[in-house]
Amino acid sequence: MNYEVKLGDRVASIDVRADGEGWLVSVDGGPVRRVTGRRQGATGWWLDAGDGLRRAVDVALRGEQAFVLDGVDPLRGEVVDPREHALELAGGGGAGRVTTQMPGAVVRVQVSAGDSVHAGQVLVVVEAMKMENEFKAPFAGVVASVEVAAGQAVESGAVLVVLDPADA
Amino acid sequence: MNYEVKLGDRVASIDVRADGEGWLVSVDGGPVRRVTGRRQGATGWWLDAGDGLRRAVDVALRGEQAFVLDGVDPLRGEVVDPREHALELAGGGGAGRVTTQMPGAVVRVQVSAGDSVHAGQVLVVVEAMKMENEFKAPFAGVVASVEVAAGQAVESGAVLVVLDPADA
Amino acid sequence: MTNRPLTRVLVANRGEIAVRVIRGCHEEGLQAVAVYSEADADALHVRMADDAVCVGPAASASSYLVVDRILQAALDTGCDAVHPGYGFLSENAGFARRVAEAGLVWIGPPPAAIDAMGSKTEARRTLRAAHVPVVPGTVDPLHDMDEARRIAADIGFPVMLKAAAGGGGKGMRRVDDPADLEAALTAARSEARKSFADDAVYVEKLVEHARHVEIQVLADAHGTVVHLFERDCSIQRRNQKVFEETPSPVLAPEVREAMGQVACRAAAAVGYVGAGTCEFLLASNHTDFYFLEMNTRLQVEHPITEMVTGIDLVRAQLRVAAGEPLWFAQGDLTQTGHAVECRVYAEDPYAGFRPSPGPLDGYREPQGPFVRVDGGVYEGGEVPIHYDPMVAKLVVWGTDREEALSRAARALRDYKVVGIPTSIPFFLALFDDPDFRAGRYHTGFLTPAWLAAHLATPEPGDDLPLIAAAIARFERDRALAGAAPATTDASAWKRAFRWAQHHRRPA
Amino acid sequence: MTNRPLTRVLVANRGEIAVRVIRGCHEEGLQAVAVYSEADADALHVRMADDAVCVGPAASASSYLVVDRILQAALDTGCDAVHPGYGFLSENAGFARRVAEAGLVWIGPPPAAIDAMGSKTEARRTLRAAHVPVVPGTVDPLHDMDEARRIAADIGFPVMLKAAAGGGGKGMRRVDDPADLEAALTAARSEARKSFADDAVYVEKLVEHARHVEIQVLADAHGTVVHLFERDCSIQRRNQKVFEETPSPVLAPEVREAMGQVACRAAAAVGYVGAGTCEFLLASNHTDFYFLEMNTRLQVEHPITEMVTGIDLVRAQLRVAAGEPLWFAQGDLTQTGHAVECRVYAEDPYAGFRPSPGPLDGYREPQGPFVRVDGGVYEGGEVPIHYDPMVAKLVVWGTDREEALSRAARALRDYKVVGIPTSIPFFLALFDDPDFRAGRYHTGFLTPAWLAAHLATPEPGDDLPLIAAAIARFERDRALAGAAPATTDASAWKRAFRWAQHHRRPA
Repeated sequence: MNYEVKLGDRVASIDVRADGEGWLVSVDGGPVRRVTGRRQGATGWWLDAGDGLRRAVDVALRGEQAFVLDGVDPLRGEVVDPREHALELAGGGGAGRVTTQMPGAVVRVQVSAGDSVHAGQVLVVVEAMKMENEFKAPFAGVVASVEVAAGQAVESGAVLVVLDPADA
Repeated sequence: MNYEVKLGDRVASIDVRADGEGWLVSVDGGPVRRVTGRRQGATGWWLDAGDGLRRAVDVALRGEQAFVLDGVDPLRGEVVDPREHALELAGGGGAGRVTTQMPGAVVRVQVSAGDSVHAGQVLVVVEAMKMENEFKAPFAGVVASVEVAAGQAVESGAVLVVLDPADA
Repeated sequence: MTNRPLTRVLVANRGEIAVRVIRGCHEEGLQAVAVYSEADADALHVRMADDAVCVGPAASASSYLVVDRILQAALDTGCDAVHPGYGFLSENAGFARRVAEAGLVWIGPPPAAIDAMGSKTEARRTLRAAHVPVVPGTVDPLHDMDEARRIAADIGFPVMLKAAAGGGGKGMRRVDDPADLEAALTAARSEARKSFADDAVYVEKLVEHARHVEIQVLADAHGTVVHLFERDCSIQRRNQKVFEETPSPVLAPEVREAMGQVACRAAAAVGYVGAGTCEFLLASNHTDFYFLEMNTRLQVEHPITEMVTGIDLVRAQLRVAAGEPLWFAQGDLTQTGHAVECRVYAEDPYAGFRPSPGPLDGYREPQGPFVRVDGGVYEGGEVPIHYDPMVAKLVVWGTDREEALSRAARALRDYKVVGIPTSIPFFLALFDDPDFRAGRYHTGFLTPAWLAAHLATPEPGDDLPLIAAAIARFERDRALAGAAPATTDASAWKRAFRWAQHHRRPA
Repeated sequence: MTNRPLTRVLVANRGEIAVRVIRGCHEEGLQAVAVYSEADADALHVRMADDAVCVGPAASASSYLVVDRILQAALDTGCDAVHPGYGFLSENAGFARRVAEAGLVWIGPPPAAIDAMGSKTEARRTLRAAHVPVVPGTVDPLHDMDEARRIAADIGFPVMLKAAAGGGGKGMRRVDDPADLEAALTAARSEARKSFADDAVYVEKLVEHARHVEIQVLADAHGTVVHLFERDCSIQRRNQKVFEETPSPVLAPEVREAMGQVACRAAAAVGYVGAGTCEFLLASNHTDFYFLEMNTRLQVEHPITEMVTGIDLVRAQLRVAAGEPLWFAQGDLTQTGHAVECRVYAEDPYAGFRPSPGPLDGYREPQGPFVRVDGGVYEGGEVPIHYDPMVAKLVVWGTDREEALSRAARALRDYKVVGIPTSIPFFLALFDDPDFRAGRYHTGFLTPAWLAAHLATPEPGDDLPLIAAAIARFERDRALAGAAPATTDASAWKRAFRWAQHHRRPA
């Protein structure tokens, strides 16, 4: 299986195959390395990728989202199966979706479908834990759809607004 | 579903049906009571069976074996689906199997197939954590088969000896 | 006051403080009953209590703040006392009165003492009369410019003009120079009128580079008032305490002694009973201090006082509420070693401390010598969105400050919270700051610039985290596809295992 | 001895003590490398270390006890010191010498001191010369009946005859009456010859209803020896300590002082450096005491000493091993409050304490004020079959014994171990015994009769546990049949959730 893994600013294409009790792993088309290790408890892994590259890390996955705790560092990103992703793009979704990072309640919606917006323009304000969080346009474009209304409760990962890039 | 539940010396036939987010439960053919609650963490349950019968307990199941922690009391026993049990008996197994409670190493086997044994007679000795544990015949009978040999490592739940009751 | 032994306590709170109070009750041999909102049905305090009652939907205003429901829960479950924790109804004198009227014991100060400390103006008057130093300035609004000039000159510049009806920074003006006073007063009045429909403004001395130092007091119903020394709570982010320690790195013994006596006087002046905290501003000369307010309940950061005095403040509250006299005098109390508290919040330190509630896929608290975690969560549970995003308080003791900090750093590294970012990395950055390490800080220490300079979003140091994420995904895909994964519940279930019985009954 | 700063320590042990040592290393700013057997690949000490090396299969004799492999692991991972923990190689002078020969620092006493205390006869001689009281009797085997009569009369009946080559109770005879001495000596000799092919027998005073009280000592390489007071370890089951406390409920200050001085003398007599423990028998008059042996390593029950003195013994070991002088003198040390330790074992108290290793399906350690758990496991892990069945040590401090015990009882009730029975209920039964509560106990306190009378197998108090078991099974059956259960990993995976990014990159 091939996965596109993104953690922090680092992006890699990682190939994983089962190999007895371990795995054969290749990062960005590099040499295949044998990784041994095991799952420990709910989120723990102890992995040995050879050449002294071995230690305990914790991994939580939720959908395509990944949270890796390496020591005290929370590394966040995603693990994508490009085959699924290709299907999704073919379906037309995905490009400019602005999504929440946490559950909350929509306080204000500041744009409507069809509006032109500039990069950084506030689209929607969501309150969570007594704090207002502004969700801004990641790029200039046109609002394709608004998926929420003021007063509505939203789950983590909910799509708030879909944007079409200005230059698309 | 109907289950035969045994915890400590208590045995009950319990009927469970799903009911929305809860369950309808009848104990030993008694009145059907609505139970609400939820699983919490790996083994936790918080259950409210009405009439003030509500609290947190922890349940671990392994096969038919059950471990319930109620406060500090470890309650041990089993939850049996009688349908499975009927099948198993029809297959001829199960009756007089003497099994381990913990992983260990067989130190001595003191009987052979065909031996007559009296209730309480030591059949096999298993060492675990530097302690020898004697496994005794639960009733008088004849050894149908010996499933282990001295020196062998055994898993928890392993069958050591199968006994046919004397009066069978 | 007569003795009134308690048997069963309603804990009118949630989260770590509810858990803390339940523990105290159990140690005193009392039963504890939890209340919970629908959002907290799976919370740890519910699991730990002897009984638990749902008091409404997620919103606090519809559950934890509904006096009638809390009281009803106490009566329905046969409680004879109510412990309010902190926050929620803990400083609500009306609630305290309702508890008493229902025939229950209120584990807190007399309602009159809550009222006396709750009104800023009344408290200032009472405490001045008791010779408690308050920030120099006017108690009543300024009449005119002449009065403003006279008083400002008297207390010395810089001064702060404040809207009497104010809050949230509106109607406030800092004045450094007498020449600017008139313009500032006009502006403050105008802003106050616009914001609060009331242009009353008063003037106070501006205490610059102050530290926030507070004194824990404990009083019984028999007239004894003692203090349990100070806590330095100057490490704040946006006026919220995030780290506390005791002793304060800068308090001289004679200042500590004076501050403790003042706190006891303040408590006595309002007939205080129970545990309470007097907050002070400590000027940058580390000698002058001014009373700010008294918190008439248990404080979030009470554990560090427990660690250096050995006194369990919750058990003390329970005994005092039952009418027992304090079992120690001021002279019996000592401050031994050094204790620190790190408030571990579900907040992302790499994203402006944005709240990060959510599920705790993995969770393991640090342990070992002199490490204590007052938490309200467990592995597989979650930090709900609706409340204060606190995960737990990490409390660490050492023989001295250096030992406490090196131990706390170890404990922070031992602390595994998997699934949501927390403020844990922030504390490690704080501990690395030489000024902090030397105890040189004040309430303005944690500026946005400091945070930006000390918290760089972590990046993978090598390929292992990426490989781990890919392997975890690979194993999940395999498991969902029906292949046998290395370890899952299902495979464990299938493994034959028996630990209960020596042998099966003959069929 | 010159200073030799350490940077990276190999921890040559497993379980809770390996975790404890790793924590101490991290607090001192040192890295820690774990070793593990194949059976311990998932152990907590492996997860917590900075690096970990597998040293062989499950059997200790093929892994944790193989000197060459442990040394190789230390050298391969760039360690400059070895900490042996307790048990395994910790009192193996040969190993200590090999460590030093390999150019590594041995975190323990000089090998000669281990040897001197390891030989019972040599230790008795050395310590008598140092005026350390040992149990009255002969050092050398008895020559004949006349000598036996003379010495027995001298030390007073009852006496104990013991095989010089003995152990395990073989060749031991209690003699209450001089008239029985001859027959007993003949029988003991005969049994000793049969068991050990050596009929040498010696005679010792029988100290009846004795308590086991031990003194913690700490010595640096610069000649300073201090003691850190006593631990009372008299609550034993089959000669194994299960509960310890400090201070001892019966030790008068002058006896404590005398015992402490004797322990320091014993340590000095063998040139001791590091942490060690002198074990004593305390006679039933609570005044006479006799040296038993010195354990030349960290003791299992060291945490209770840490709780009352504030001294971190592991950090002290690390500093002493690096050549640093002790940073306190005898006069600086105080015993504050009371601490107890409950050894929580994977043993079934309702089945004769049969070992009950196995998986920890659910596991939550107690927390809160003055509660400490030194453990080596985690939820989802297991207690392996191959080693000591210890789950963790529960250590609790209180201002006095009563507070420590009430707090420990609370912590025991908070402690959730789900999947295997543990000794937790035993301690609650112990705490309920009025004699124990009054501190009236000796090493023979926990008789089989006591255990039988105080530990009745628990039965369900109502239907809820049975209903819970049935519902858990029902939900498992539903999940395996493919229906959506309320909470599983799989459903959590399917829930869309994102916390990482503010927005997705445009495709």
